[in-house]
Amino acid sequence: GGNNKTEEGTNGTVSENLTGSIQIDGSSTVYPITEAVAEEFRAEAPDVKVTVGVSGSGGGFKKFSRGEIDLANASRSIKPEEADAAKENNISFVELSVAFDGLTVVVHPENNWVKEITVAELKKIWEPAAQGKIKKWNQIRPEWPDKEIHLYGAGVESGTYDYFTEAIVGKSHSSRGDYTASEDDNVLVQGVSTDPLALGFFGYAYYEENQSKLKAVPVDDQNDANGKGAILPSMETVKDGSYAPLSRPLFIYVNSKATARPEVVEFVNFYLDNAATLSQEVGYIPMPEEQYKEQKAKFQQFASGSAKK
Amino acid sequence: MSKKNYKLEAKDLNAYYGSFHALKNINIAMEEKAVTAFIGPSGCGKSTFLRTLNRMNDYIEGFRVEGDILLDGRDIYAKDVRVDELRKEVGMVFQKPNPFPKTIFENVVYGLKIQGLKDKRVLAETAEKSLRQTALWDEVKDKLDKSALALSGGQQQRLCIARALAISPSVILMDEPTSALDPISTAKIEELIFKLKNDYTIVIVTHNMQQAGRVSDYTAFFYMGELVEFAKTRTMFTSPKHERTQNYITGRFG
Amino acid sequence: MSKKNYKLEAKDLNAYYGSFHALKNINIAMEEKAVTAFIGPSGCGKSTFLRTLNRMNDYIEGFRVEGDILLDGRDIYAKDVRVDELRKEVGMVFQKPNPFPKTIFENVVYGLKIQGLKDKRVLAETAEKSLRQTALWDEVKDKLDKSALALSGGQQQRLCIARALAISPSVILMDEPTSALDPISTAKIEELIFKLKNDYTIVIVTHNMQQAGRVSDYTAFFYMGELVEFAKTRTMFTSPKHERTQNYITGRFG
Amino acid sequence: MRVQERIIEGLLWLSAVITILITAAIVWVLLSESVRFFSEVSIIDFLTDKQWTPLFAEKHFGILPLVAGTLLTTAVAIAVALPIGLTIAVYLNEYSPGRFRQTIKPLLEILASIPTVVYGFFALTVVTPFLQKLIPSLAGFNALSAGIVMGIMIIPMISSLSEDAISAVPRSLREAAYGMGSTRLQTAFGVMVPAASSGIVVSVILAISRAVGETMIVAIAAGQQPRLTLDPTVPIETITTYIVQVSLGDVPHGSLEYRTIFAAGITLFVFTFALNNLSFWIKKKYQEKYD
Amino acid sequence: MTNAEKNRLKDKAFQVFGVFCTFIGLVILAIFLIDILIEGLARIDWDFITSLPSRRASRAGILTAWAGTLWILVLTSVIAFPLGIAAGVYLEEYSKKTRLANFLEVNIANLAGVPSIIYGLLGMEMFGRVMGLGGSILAGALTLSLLVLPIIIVTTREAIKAVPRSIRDASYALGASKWQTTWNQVLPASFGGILTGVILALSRAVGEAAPLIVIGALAYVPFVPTSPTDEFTVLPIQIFNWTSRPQADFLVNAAAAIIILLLITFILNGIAVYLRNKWQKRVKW
Ligand SMILES: Nc1ncnc2c1ncn2[C@@H]1O[C@H](COP(=O)(O)OP(=O)(O)OP(=O)(O)O)[C@@H](O)[C@H]1O
Ligand SMILES: Nc1ncnc2c1ncn2[C@@H]1O[C@H](COP(=O)(O)OP(=O)(O)OP(=O)(O)O)[C@@H](O)[C@H]1O
Ligand SMILES: [Mg+2]
Ligand SMILES: [Mg+2]
Ligand SMILES: O=P([O-])([O-])[O-]
Repeated sequence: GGNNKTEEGTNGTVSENLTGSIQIDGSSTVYPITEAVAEEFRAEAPDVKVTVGVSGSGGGFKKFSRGEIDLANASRSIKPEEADAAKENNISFVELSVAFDGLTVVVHPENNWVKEITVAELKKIWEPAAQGKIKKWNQIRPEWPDKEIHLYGAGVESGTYDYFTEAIVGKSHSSRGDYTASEDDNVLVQGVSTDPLALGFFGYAYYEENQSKLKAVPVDDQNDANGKGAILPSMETVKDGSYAPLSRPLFIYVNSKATARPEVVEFVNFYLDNAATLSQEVGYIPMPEEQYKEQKAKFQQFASGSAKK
Repeated sequence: MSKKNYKLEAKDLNAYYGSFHALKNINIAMEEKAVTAFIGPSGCGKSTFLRTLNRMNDYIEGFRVEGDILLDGRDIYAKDVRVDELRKEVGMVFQKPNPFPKTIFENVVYGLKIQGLKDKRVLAETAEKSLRQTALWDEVKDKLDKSALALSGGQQQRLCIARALAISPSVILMDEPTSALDPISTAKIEELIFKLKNDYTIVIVTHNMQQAGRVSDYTAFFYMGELVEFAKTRTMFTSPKHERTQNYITGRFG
Repeated sequence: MSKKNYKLEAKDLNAYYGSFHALKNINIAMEEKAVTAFIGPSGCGKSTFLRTLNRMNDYIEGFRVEGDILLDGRDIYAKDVRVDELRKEVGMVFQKPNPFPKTIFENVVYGLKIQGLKDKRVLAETAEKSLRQTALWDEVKDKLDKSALALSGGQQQRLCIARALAISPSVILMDEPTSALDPISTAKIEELIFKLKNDYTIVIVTHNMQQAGRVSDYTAFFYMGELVEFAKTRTMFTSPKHERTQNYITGRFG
Repeated sequence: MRVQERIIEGLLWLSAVITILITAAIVWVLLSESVRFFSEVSIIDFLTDKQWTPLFAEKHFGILPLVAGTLLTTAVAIAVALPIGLTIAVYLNEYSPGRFRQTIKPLLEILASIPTVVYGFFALTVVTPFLQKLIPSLAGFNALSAGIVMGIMIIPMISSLSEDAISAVPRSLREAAYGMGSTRLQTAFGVMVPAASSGIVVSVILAISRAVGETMIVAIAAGQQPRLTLDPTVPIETITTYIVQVSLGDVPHGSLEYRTIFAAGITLFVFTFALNNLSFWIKKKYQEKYD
Repeated sequence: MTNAEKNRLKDKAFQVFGVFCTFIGLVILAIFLIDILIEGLARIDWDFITSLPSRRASRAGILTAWAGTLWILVLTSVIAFPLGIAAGVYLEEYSKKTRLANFLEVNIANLAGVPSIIYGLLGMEMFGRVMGLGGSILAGALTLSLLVLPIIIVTTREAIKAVPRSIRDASYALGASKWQTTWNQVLPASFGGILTGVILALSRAVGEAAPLIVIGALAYVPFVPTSPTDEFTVLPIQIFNWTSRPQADFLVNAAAAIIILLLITFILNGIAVYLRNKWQKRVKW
């Protein structure tokens, strides 16, 4: 039952007699973390009804800026037009990062030629100009075989896609269109794991769970400040920032009006206290300890600030 | 005006199925408590006319009536006439047996039930009475709660007649009511018609010249949508005015 | 064995609808190129028996036959008999008109078409011939391509007869074929039956005693699922053996 | 009594009119957004451009690839479901014993009630690998698998509703056909099916509508690559896939990109409208009336 | 070979083909079911059915999901069936063949073709925003009602159409009003067909995920809804959510939830089939 405390126990104390309800919606990427937090929070404050929806970061922000929800899960930062919409409704907010997601470049396990790949090569593959032109492996590196390359990637509308294009091509939402896209990362896992000529990318958790069917490719950003040479994604390399540029932060957004309610404040604090353990548990990479402290301070300030208003 | 007490009158009646002119300028007056038979070759409009008498053709798309039909002097196609009440007044029995897919009992008492009658005893009594009138009681009394569809064609038709009688209308229209019946049942129905005309006005379509001769007081002969001749049955059968009637009655037609 | 050339014979025939025993130990032999009429009160099993003669009851769930029916000496319920061929041999006309929802022409030539006949001229000739035989040609010749459902009841039934004749079977079963017809068409059909029996064996169910008398050579009287009497029509109508037959024929039944 | 009749008729009328209100609401929702869309994108481009890349850097707003994808999966689905469904309907009605029919029909109806998410994964993980053995060049995401599975899903729509329509044909017609020496096949296709044609057409309309509007199966198994092709072995994208993709995804609401789903939606609407009117016309023209 | 032999051969061939077609559907169904049973059956226990959702596959349950599904089903039935059947009856029995009727008819056929996701958009705007129902059960049920309405209307009409004219004639001739004829004769006689439509409509509603996602049905609801204004989740969304998780254990959960979802459909279908057969037996002509 959900009332049991977890074996590891949770951090922070919550007043037992809290009531009320908290509505959360948004990113599917962030959902598992928030779900885990909500589940644990329920053990602490059983009378607070926390609900979590999945309507994508965009869908979440839409509801958020209308004031329909208290917290928005997001796998990207809010866009100016979304922020404007919130302002129109007299909603101010705070962005809190809660964990990292490492985008992983993968190939089929039988692929024995790709040992590593550079950001420049990834750009060559994925940029809009590649459309209809880069079709063979040896067009990327001459020593790679003269075989077709089959591309798999996140759906164009996902935060994952946004982030990947931003990081690799240099411009958000800018890539070739002739690849197999799916919103559902399991579908991509399925695609890559059955196609020896595949190259794809998706969230780290999906790679981690399917390591036997996939092969991750170390990525070299040719910037020694972030660690030398090509680096494989892992808990450590993402956490310490050496797996660059393909690790991205995940966020929750808190509505100013909601911070007037003690249960929301308690929940957000609880979230930041436990995000490290819980995010790892569901397949994401926690941020360093001090960053959580920073986020907590940021929230405290925001909450007291909006309380004064 | 007419001195006699006419139950049903048609005045300059024309009927159309879309553009097909099915009844042409019919003028007829049917006496109360008498049996009027409609005869004529297939397709001449007998059924059509019969069905205008209780407005059953209202539901056929494209069907249109001109002229008047008077029941007790009141136009049944007038605006303020309620078809459902008209039909309680003017009952009908059809050419093909059409029992409801319900029990025999439910079939007979249907007309009463929709009038709101609920008293079980009255319903049962009426059912028995109507079934006896149609000589069906002995055959079905043990299976009143069985489906009416399991009966044979003849039994079904008699059930339909019983069903019409149960609401005791003042006029009964019958469209070849015995064409699916054996002579015994037919004889019983004819007998019944004889009895009923003491209280009811009956209009019957029949192909059976003998039957028309036996049961009817008046006979109307239709041909191609026209009323060729209308007279006392005896008169018509013995000395028809028109040659066509004569030919038809004696079977020398065509 | 029988010296005569019997076209159709039933031997110790019993038929059941589920547990209902509809035909009881029927033994009858029908002569070739003769008309046999089945008479009897409603529900006595005439239709049931007629329909076992071309196995039309095969499709009724729970229906079961015991005993033999021989067509030209061969059991029609034998394993190697093909129902479709049997039915081409033994044509049928039903009690209620049942034209296909197709054109008049398509109705008449249906039987030929399903046999694979495609020659337009032959089809047209056969259609005309059959429609003439049923006295329908003049009425429908201008609307052969119109839907058969727009015809009146009587016209529909005649069309069904024409349809059955078009495949020239050797036996024709008719279940009250004229009960929906006017006297003129009836007379024509009776005439036709008269002509046809030179070439065909005809079995007809009828409620009309006069008709049985007029058209049939032999008459079989059924009562409650039993064959009470079977004899030359003249014999049966003048000196029936059984009192029941006598009562039925004279209408003193019940 | 009369008042009561009036009230009942009024209520019934109202229920019927509600369907118009729903349509009005749908059209309103679709129109209000797509009007703004078409103020930015020319309708000519929308209808003639052969590329659909509204979410990419180089934007093209040609709906044709999505329409082609939709037609392709629907065609495959109907090619599977119509012959099988109609055969089942005829078989159950004309050949099989009544008790068999009574068990088989509901069993088949289960096929229509399996959640489409499940079908999608079935198409992707079972059907596609199987077909790849037969057609080695078959892509991992393709219109063929999705269409076939969708076809299987809509079989019961056609088989059940057509069977109902056929069994509603009066028994006397069947008897007439058998009485003429028809085989069961001839009875079925010469008499019963034509007599039931209006019901059968309705069942097929419903099936096509379902196929055109089906989302999860195609979204999972047919790919998400708008492509103007009639080749069922490569990844494509349907209109519905596009809509669900965007509405589940990350596009900021109120943007031009977001409005594309309404433009796509209204296309789908117009498309089904035309289709339905066509079948309606066919039905009117060939419907046979019997009593 | 004679024509007759050819015809018989064709007849036989079709019979074989008919058996083949009938069983191909069933075989695929069997493959589905066996596949899912193998995967999910072991996961189903009392805890699975009575537990709240969780991040741990082994602890996650479907209590709120099936409760939400039942709520949605009941409310959708209550809203859509009377409305759909009433509209079908009006169109078939009452409306004259006017332009309005024609328009309505085409309109309904069109509604049947509108993809569910568009109903989701409509529901979100109309019920969620304008009526202020948000992501409540009521909003979900209203949305699904609109979705299944055309199916019910179309099948109701077809079923009513199959009732012979002569039955109506008989009733009218006994003085029955239009409504009495409809209520006492037409509806009972067509009930079997109407139920078939309802079965298809229900099974459609129970498997829908997309429109509910759009109107904002949730994935994580840690309480059982107690009123139509509560927020909710349903089994298909739970399944969809679980199948998109990286951890393979959740796929087992998804399979188990599918079994439960199918079970609910089977029970519903079973009731409807039972009723249908009962009616069909009584109504035969
Ligand atoms: N619903 C209809 N639509 C169009 N024409 C019709 C309709 N019903 C009957 N008719 C036509 O109207 C004419 C008269 O038909 P009606 O049924 O009144 O004839 P009838 O005298 O009763 O014939 P029968 O003795 O065969 O029953 C016929 O020519 C028939 O074809
Ligand atoms: N399908 C059926 N199922 C059960 N019983 C039936 C069925 N058809 C007929 N019967 C019964 O079998 C008996 C004989 O019916 P059949 O139709 O042969 O009578 P019939 O002599 O032709 O009567 P009619 O002159 O009224 O047509 C009747 O009692 C009838 O109720
Ligand atoms: Mg008539
Ligand atoms: Mg009979
Ligand atoms: O659901 P998203 O994380 O892709 O916005």
